[in-house]
Amino acid sequence: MSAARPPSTLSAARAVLYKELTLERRAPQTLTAMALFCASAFVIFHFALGRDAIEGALASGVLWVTLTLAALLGIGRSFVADREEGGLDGFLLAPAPRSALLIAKATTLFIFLLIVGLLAALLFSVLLLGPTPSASQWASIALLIVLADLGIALVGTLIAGIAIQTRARDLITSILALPLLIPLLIAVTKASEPLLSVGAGTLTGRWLALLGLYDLIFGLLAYALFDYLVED
Amino acid sequence: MANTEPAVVCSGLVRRYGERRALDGIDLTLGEGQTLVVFGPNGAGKTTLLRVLATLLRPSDGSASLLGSDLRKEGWKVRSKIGFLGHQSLCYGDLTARENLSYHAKLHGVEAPAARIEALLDQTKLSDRGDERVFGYSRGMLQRLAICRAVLHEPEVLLLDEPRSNLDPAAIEQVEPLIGAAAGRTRVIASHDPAGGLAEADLVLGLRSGAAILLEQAAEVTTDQIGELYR
Amino acid sequence: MPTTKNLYGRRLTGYAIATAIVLTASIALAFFYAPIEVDQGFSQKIFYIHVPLAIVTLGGFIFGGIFGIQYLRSGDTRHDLRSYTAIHQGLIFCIGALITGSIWAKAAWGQWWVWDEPTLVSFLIVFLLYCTYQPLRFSIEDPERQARYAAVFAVVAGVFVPVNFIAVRLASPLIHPRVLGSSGGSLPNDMRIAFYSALLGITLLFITICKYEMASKHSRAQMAALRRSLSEESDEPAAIRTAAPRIAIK
Amino acid sequence: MSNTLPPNTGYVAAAYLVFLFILLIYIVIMAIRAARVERELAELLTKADQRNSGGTPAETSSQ
Repeated sequence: MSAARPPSTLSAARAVLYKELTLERRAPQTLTAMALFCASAFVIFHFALGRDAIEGALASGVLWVTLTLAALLGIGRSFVADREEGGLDGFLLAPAPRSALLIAKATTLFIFLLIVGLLAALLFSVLLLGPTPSASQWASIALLIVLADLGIALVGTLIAGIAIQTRARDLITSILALPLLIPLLIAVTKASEPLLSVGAGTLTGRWLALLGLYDLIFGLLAYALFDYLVED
Repeated sequence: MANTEPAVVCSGLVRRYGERRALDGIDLTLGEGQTLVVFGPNGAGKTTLLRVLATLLRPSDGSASLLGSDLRKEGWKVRSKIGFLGHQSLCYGDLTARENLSYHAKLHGVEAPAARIEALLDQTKLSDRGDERVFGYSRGMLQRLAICRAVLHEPEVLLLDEPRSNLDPAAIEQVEPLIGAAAGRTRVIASHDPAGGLAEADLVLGLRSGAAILLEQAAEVTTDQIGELYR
Repeated sequence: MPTTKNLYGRRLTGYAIATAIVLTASIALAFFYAPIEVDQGFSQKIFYIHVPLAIVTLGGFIFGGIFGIQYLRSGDTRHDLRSYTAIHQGLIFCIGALITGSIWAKAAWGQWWVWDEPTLVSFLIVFLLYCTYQPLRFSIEDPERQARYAAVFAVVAGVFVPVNFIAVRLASPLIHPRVLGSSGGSLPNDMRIAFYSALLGITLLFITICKYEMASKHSRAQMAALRRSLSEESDEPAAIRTAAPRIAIK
Repeated sequence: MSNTLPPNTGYVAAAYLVFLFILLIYIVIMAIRAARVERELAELLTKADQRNSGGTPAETSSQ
């Protein structure tokens, strides 16, 4: 009777991703807020630190603290549109695999974080960064942003899935996300430190390995546990 | 069509919210193609019953099955055969009606979605405004769109929570072929309208505080009996 | 019907007695049997309380995660109660480990907090994460959902613990001579005996307290059920917001 | 052991005191619980008595 066949994980995920990106294009709130937050944070750091130019560990810390806090904004918004008119129920009613939602949401967050991360890194190099990174250093920074944003997107989606059903959504998001992201931040700040210093600093393998390990472990965890968060 | 297998079976169905029992031991059997109308005051458990049948809530105790599949264990098997219409439209305000329907069509894997969507929008007189964002819609338009969404994938079972709320008489007529008895679908309808609800029912269920206090063939029930439920 | 077989306090007395004996003996061993350590002197005695507290804390968190998995697989609320109790008590032991660790840092290095002691720093991070367990539970009203989300948290956090240790260890310069190797493998024999008995004592204490907690929660729930059955009026208790698992009395 | 205390005794004592203190807090918690259990049981016993004696709440409720 019905001319319908349940969609594959990939096609369902693509449908959700397309919907997410359309929504953000129509009402670009999340990306704008994240980018503005980064810019304001850099200005605040300029005055709070009393420095015109920073480098090394300090620069790495300022950049990544800013990006992490901006990521919290994105994580907090992740499921908001789905709450408003029951969009989450709409997904759950469909015969689509639940993991499609995780994949689509994490990809959306990943894309947002990449855009904001690259914009913020450029802005940071103009506003605050003392030394000028070489082309290969820029490539390394971009690689770090990709690896770190992947981890933040996976953990962030898991946390957003937990927080959406709680009363104090914003509070839960922040207090859960920050400690969970500490290992990732240790790795990425240590790895970017030489890249933001004077001289030809390069990437260290062990930090990349740690970032990769973090992404892998929390990716698998999110995949294994996400069903329990959306099913009822 | 002489299929005698029941479409909906609940036995001892319980759904708890914490200690509170929103559904307290519901037993019922509904044959294929029949219509069950659920009456009861607000908070009696109508919406909870529909959400359990729609696989959105898991039964806490007892069992519920739809088209032969136990909802607790194999709810995923029947999802493509359920059309659910709740209080919310399940549509995104920043998408147009067409985009919303095409999103749900993709999630349901509907074949030839564009033609199906156009047909539904025509039927509900939404075609002209189908490219407008949904947040500008009136409640009635939103309800028509939600009905389109619910029947988009030609479900075999319809779960309708007050489907005609916010609709004017003309609109009720438009959606009749989609959610009315004529389509031949098994239906579970939550209603506040004793006369109208009774008219389309084969079976009547009366709920109060989660318990079934009335379960009869519609022919045996009078509107007064239903009015009694709300006292 | 509750049977004596399913009581949470089963063998509680035995554990309590064993804890009293072993813990007293181990503290006596630490002070009167184990020799004064050469490098650190008398302050090394803190080792016999700090390290077992730390190890038992981690054990509690990991068991919290394991019970979390079991809850997710079975939906049996007994596992939720176990997971909750293990994490809750683990958090209290964690506070003990942090404070004793801080005192030890002061005694050994003259500062209340040292950032280049990776184990201590890891503990602080783990502590911060597990501190969110209670607020998370509290912010979810439906008990079934609360249990499910708490179990997801328990599993994620349980996996987080080792990842975090690796990350912090990699980031530390490792300049301190580590007499305090947590394995105890490099210890002289007499110190090792004192250490292992202390570890056993603290483990027994942890189990005793967990069993006591569960028995106490269960008896409260039984009491509430009794009250309901005696006061015929309504069997519907008022909705209470709480972080603790609710125990159904059949 | 000699008559003079070894150095750092205070810190060792403090560490063990922290442990003792946490245990003592537990005793406080247990005390509160025991008191509550006793009170609730007394209340329930009164109720059970009322029931068994055919329900004369006015006489027994003041207990």
